[in-house]
Amino acid sequence: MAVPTLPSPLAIPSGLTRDQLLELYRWMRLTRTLEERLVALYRQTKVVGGLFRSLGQEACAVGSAFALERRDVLSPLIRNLGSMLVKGAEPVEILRQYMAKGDSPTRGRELNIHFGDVVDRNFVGQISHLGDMVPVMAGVTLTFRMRNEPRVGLVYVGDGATSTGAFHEGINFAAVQRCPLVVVVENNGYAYSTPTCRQTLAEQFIDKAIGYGVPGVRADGNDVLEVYRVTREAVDRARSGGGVTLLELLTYRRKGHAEHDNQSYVAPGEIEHWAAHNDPIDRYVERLTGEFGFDPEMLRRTDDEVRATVDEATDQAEASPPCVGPDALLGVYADPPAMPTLWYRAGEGSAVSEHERPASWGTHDG
Amino acid sequence: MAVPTLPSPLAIPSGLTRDQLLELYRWMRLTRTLEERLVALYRQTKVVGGLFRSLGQEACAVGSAFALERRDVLSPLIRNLGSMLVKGAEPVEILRQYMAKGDSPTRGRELNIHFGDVVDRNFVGQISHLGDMVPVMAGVTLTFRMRNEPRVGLVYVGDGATSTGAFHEGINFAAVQRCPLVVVVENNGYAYSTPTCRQTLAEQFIDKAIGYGVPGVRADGNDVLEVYRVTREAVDRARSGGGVTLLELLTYRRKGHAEHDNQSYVAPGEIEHWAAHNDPIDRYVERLTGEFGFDPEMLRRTDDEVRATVDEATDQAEASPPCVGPDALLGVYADPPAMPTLWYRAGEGSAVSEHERPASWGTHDG
Amino acid sequence: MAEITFLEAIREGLSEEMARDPSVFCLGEDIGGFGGAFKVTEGLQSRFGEQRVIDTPIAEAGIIGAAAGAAHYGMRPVVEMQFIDFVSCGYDMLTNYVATARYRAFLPCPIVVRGPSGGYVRGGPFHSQNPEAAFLHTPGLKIAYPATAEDAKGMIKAAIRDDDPVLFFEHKYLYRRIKGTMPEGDHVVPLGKARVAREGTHLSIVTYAATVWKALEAAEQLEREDGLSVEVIDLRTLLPLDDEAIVATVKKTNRVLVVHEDTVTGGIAGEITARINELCFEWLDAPVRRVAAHDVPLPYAPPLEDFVLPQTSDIVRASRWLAAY
Amino acid sequence: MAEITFLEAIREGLSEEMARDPSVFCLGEDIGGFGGAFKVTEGLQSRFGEQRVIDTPIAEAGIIGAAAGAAHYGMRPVVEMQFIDFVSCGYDMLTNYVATARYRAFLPCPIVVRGPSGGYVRGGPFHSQNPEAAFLHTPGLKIAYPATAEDAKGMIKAAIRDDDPVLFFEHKYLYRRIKGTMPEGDHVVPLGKARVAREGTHLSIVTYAATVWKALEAAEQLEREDGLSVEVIDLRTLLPLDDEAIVATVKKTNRVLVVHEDTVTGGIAGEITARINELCFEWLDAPVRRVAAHDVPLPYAPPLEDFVLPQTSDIVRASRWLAAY
Ligand SMILES: Cc1ncc(C[n+]2csc(CCOP(=O)(O)OP(=O)(O)O)c2C)c(N)n1
Ligand SMILES: Cc1ncc(C[n+]2csc(CCOP(=O)(O)OP(=O)(O)O)c2C)c(N)n1
Ligand SMILES: [Mg+2]
Ligand SMILES: [Mg+2]
Repeated sequence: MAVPTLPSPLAIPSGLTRDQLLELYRWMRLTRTLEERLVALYRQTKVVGGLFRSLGQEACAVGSAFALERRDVLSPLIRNLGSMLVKGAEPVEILRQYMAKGDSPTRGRELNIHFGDVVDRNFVGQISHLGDMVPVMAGVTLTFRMRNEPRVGLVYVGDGATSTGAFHEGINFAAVQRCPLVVVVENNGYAYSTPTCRQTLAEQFIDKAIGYGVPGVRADGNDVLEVYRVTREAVDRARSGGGVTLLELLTYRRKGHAEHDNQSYVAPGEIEHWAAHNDPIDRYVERLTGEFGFDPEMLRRTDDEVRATVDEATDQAEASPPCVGPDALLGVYADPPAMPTLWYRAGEGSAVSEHERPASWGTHDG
Repeated sequence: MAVPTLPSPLAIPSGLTRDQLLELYRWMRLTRTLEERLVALYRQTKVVGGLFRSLGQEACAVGSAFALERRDVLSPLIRNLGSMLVKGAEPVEILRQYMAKGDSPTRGRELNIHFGDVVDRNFVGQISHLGDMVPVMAGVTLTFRMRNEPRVGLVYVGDGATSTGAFHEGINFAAVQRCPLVVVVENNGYAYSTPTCRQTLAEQFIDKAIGYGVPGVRADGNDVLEVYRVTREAVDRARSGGGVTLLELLTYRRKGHAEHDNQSYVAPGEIEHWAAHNDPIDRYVERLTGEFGFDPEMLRRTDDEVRATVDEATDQAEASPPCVGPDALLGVYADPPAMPTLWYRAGEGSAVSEHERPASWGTHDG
Repeated sequence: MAEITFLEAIREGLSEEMARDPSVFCLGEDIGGFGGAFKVTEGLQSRFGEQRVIDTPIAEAGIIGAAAGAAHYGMRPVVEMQFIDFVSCGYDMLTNYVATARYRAFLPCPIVVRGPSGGYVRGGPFHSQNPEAAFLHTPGLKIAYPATAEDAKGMIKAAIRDDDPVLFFEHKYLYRRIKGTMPEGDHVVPLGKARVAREGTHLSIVTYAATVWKALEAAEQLEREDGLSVEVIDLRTLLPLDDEAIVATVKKTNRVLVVHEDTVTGGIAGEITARINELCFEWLDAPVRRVAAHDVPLPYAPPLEDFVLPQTSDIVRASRWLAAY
Repeated sequence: MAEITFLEAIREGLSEEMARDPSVFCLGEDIGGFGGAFKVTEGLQSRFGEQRVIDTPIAEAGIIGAAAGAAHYGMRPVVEMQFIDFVSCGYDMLTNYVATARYRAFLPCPIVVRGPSGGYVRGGPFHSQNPEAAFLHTPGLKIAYPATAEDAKGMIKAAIRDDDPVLFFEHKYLYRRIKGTMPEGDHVVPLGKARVAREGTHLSIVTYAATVWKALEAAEQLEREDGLSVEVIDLRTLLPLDDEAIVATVKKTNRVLVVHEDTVTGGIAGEITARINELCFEWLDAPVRRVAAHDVPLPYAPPLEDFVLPQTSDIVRASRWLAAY
């Protein structure tokens, strides 16, 4: 095996360290391995509900989230499992969510990766209604601007979600209020079965930037270092008072909208082409082992660690307890903390009164 | 008085005839005179509800609507009284609406100029919720495209209304569906008290056009001939399959949002400046009597005719009958044609059953 | 004739109406070549062409508004919400523009807004909703919510032919679980008429959609185990409500249980209770009682969803209480 | 202390809360220097600065969503709808994102969405609405609708301090017509508690907002002309409803008239009737009856609006019917 040549530090872009280069690899690998594990569990019918993949889009999620600090706030979508991992989400949390476990982050109320943590790790639980997270993140970052906190926010929208009124109202509000917000359009070519040409007549999504009076930057979404670079620039601009940036990351959705979708609407060979010639992990491995002189052995070791991590998380998640029916009545409001059981259920295992509302359940004071 | 020099036909822009030049003047004058009459009636408390002026914006409304044919569909807003007149709305209809008369176009259900006629004159009754007419007009024009009818639509939005999700969803839908629709942003500097700089960070509203993949054209909204020219171009493009155009007409709202608004938020002198130096009618009169050699006498005669028309319409409207309570229960649905009177009103002048639903009340067949 | 599913029945209704009337067309997200998230419109685009089965951008307010505009000019658009949960994005357009069009401006607005609704499918809070009650106090709208395959076909056809806007709810739990044999010929089920799903004499269960089937299950169990004769009324149309049918069953059994899947607070059962109160209070031998979902957003984990939603056993318990009253 | 109007009372409540708690801020259309379409926020920007009284673009979903985001990070935003009719544009954001935030993701979301509502002002179909019923089946929201100046101040303060999202309806007919003298000190009126607006023994009128005043008018007339003693309950909060207060008055008078300005079909009276049925059916000497608006979009012409909306004379007639039952 060729002796790796020590690269000159200059050769590493965006001032990243070698450890960070490896970290980026690890996050992408973890994303893919974890999703593959979810597929296995899905086939074993251990996953409740649909399974959403980000295969081939890992660089968008990982590279962009990597440009944020812990205090910064991320608003992920269904293709951004990788972003959540970078932001501190634990594999076991993801697995428990997908398996609807009683100790999952949402206690079984919400599905898949619809969960968040605004107290410590700073990512916000998404809802299904596309576009809605943009106004919400405008408000999060408005707060930082009002309180002069050097924190920024990053929100993703898909190519399809750009057609929603909520996206428009949110980015316009953020722009005019000069909120420290990065809006990332993750353009993966499809909205469910709908190709981008049926979603907009614009040639590129950054053409929308000028209409909001904000800078627009387009980048190769399958080049994790490029994604990091452009996002980092936008994040720095936001942090220094430069307001909103619209980023467009070009990538490709290699799996169906969800696991059940057979992608009948995709031109033959298209998926295979991207898999063979434009896989974000393959491309990054090439650069790591080539240009940056990483020992392939090192990457293999990382792969093994990742697999071990996922194995362990899987065992933990499988051992997790299921949800308990009456818990469903807790925490709709801070006050009252629980809803009463309906009259005809009297004495039918309604143990609501026994439950305490955990202090963490969405009150400011803790 | 200087003898007018006969102009060479070439001197008349956009292939307009001299009669049409005069017509444009007449529509602007009629708009202003009619609104002034409404102010008088408002002060006499004969107007029910608020009064909305288009003083200083008459060229936008008249010049753009003048580019449409009778078969084309117009969607006016509150500043587009002039457009409605051009499209065939009668002064007496406007007056009856404002006075909530029983024979007003909406039979007293809706206020001011919120009325339409899709059977013959082809303008659509607006609702208050800003932005909503854009998707509606996308659908109207989608129909023309589907049926291969050479008809186009024109919809207005204010500078403020461009911030709504409905505007975004509607223009994007129309663009991607290549609907024959002209979207006019009538930029009069304010949305109620909010200046444009608080509405968007974009430098101009046509900067939004590229984001929808459609042509954007900006024009002096107080030059009626220029408004006609750019609108006519957009209309021709739409009619010949060229799809959506976004027009921005620059003008200024010289009166408050409604008659009650004292415009405390306007910089001193701003209104006076526009009134003195950029009144669309004054500017047009100058060109008519100058460049186009119209005899001022002729214009004065037109003014007199207009005043006579408005006087007559006012007498008619004042003589119109008021609304009759029980009519309120008619025509919510085609079937049933009337809602029953509530139980405690039994025998309290509910004459609903006596009423027939006029065939014209919103059924295709008539 | 062969049995077809609830879902196929809707597709059959759509395609018959599109064949019958060239002004009928469909628009929605992914409804074209893909045939929609649940495949309700599968095959329609290849049969009727891209002009009449239109894939739209993700913009519920936009496409509902566009449908209204087309309807003003002689078309009869059928809009699909990928999940009915997303109709909330078109709430303004529906309640303010569409519902008032005829009344305020004499504009014809014959549109149908349809989509998969309802829970019992582990869909979580945003893919399981029953938003019907939110439109109940909107004069100008009609609301249809069929429970059988026969009604699904007959009512979608009636909805399309109706001269006013109709919200058409399709319970996704029923899509493939419920089958029926379609009557021959032009099978149209008029809106506004309820259906006696089961005759009975001791008490009445007034309900609609998926819980019709749970009510029938409960009725059988009550007959078997308690010798109770339970009448089940399937409302079918929620706006306008069929007062006659409601009053008839109350006068017959004098005991009423209203059952629905929506939350108990603010659900349609309140309106029904008020009407019974007004129209036949004297005939009541017991209070009208409600069986419905608990007042929480619908959670996703099976034990939670099962606990929140009304189950057959709940209807049985409530019926016993009512019969013994 | 001097009397102030209903509108001034709200302004006083807002400005006291902004002074007390730096996390409280206002956002909405034209609320800054202009002070809002009805001048509710007049003077607040000059007192608290542009950072805390923010003029927004015209984007109801956008500003409600932004308020939610700010609330997640420790703020207590108060959003003004220029007219409450425009809250329909934020319906998705409110019912799906805001209302479920705590339940689905343990996100704190203490926001207030307030604005002028209601008719009797010749505002027509889009400036007179009472959309409260559309939010009644949305667990996670609270709905406040005061009728007196004292409550307007005390309840806006309670709404701002509440840890959950509150819809706060301000009836524009009351803005300048109703006056009150504010109690000294930190005057907070807890949400969820109804008020006995008038004691009575023969029958009860359960109502809220503007019709509280019509009910009181009717009660006086009925006392004068018929010697009837009518109790009037002002619900004040519609979600959660004060069942105790409702049951108490039913048990006291045994006859109930529910009055509201919203349309009869789908209005909140249905829910109230159902609860009375469930909680104190045995105490009813007569059916619960409703006086409300006719089921049409609210027309603008005075004779039409007057005919559609419930009037004092309607309440009088209905009360006589109920008393004679
Ligand atoms: C308002 C709304 N309408 C419809 C849907 C249904 N839906 C879920 S995902 C999806 C496609 C999203 O495409 P895109 O925004 O490109 O994101 P991607 O899945 O490609 O990452 C649709 C239509 C939704 N979730 N929200
Ligand atoms: C969705 C919506 N939000 C708020 C309003 C209240 N409103 C009526 S007119 C207006 C300002 C409109 O400004 P612009 O669009 O510039 O039109 P202009 O009055 O200047 O012609 C506002 C905020 C409304 N009608 N609709
Ligand atoms: Mg996509
Ligand atoms: Mg303007």
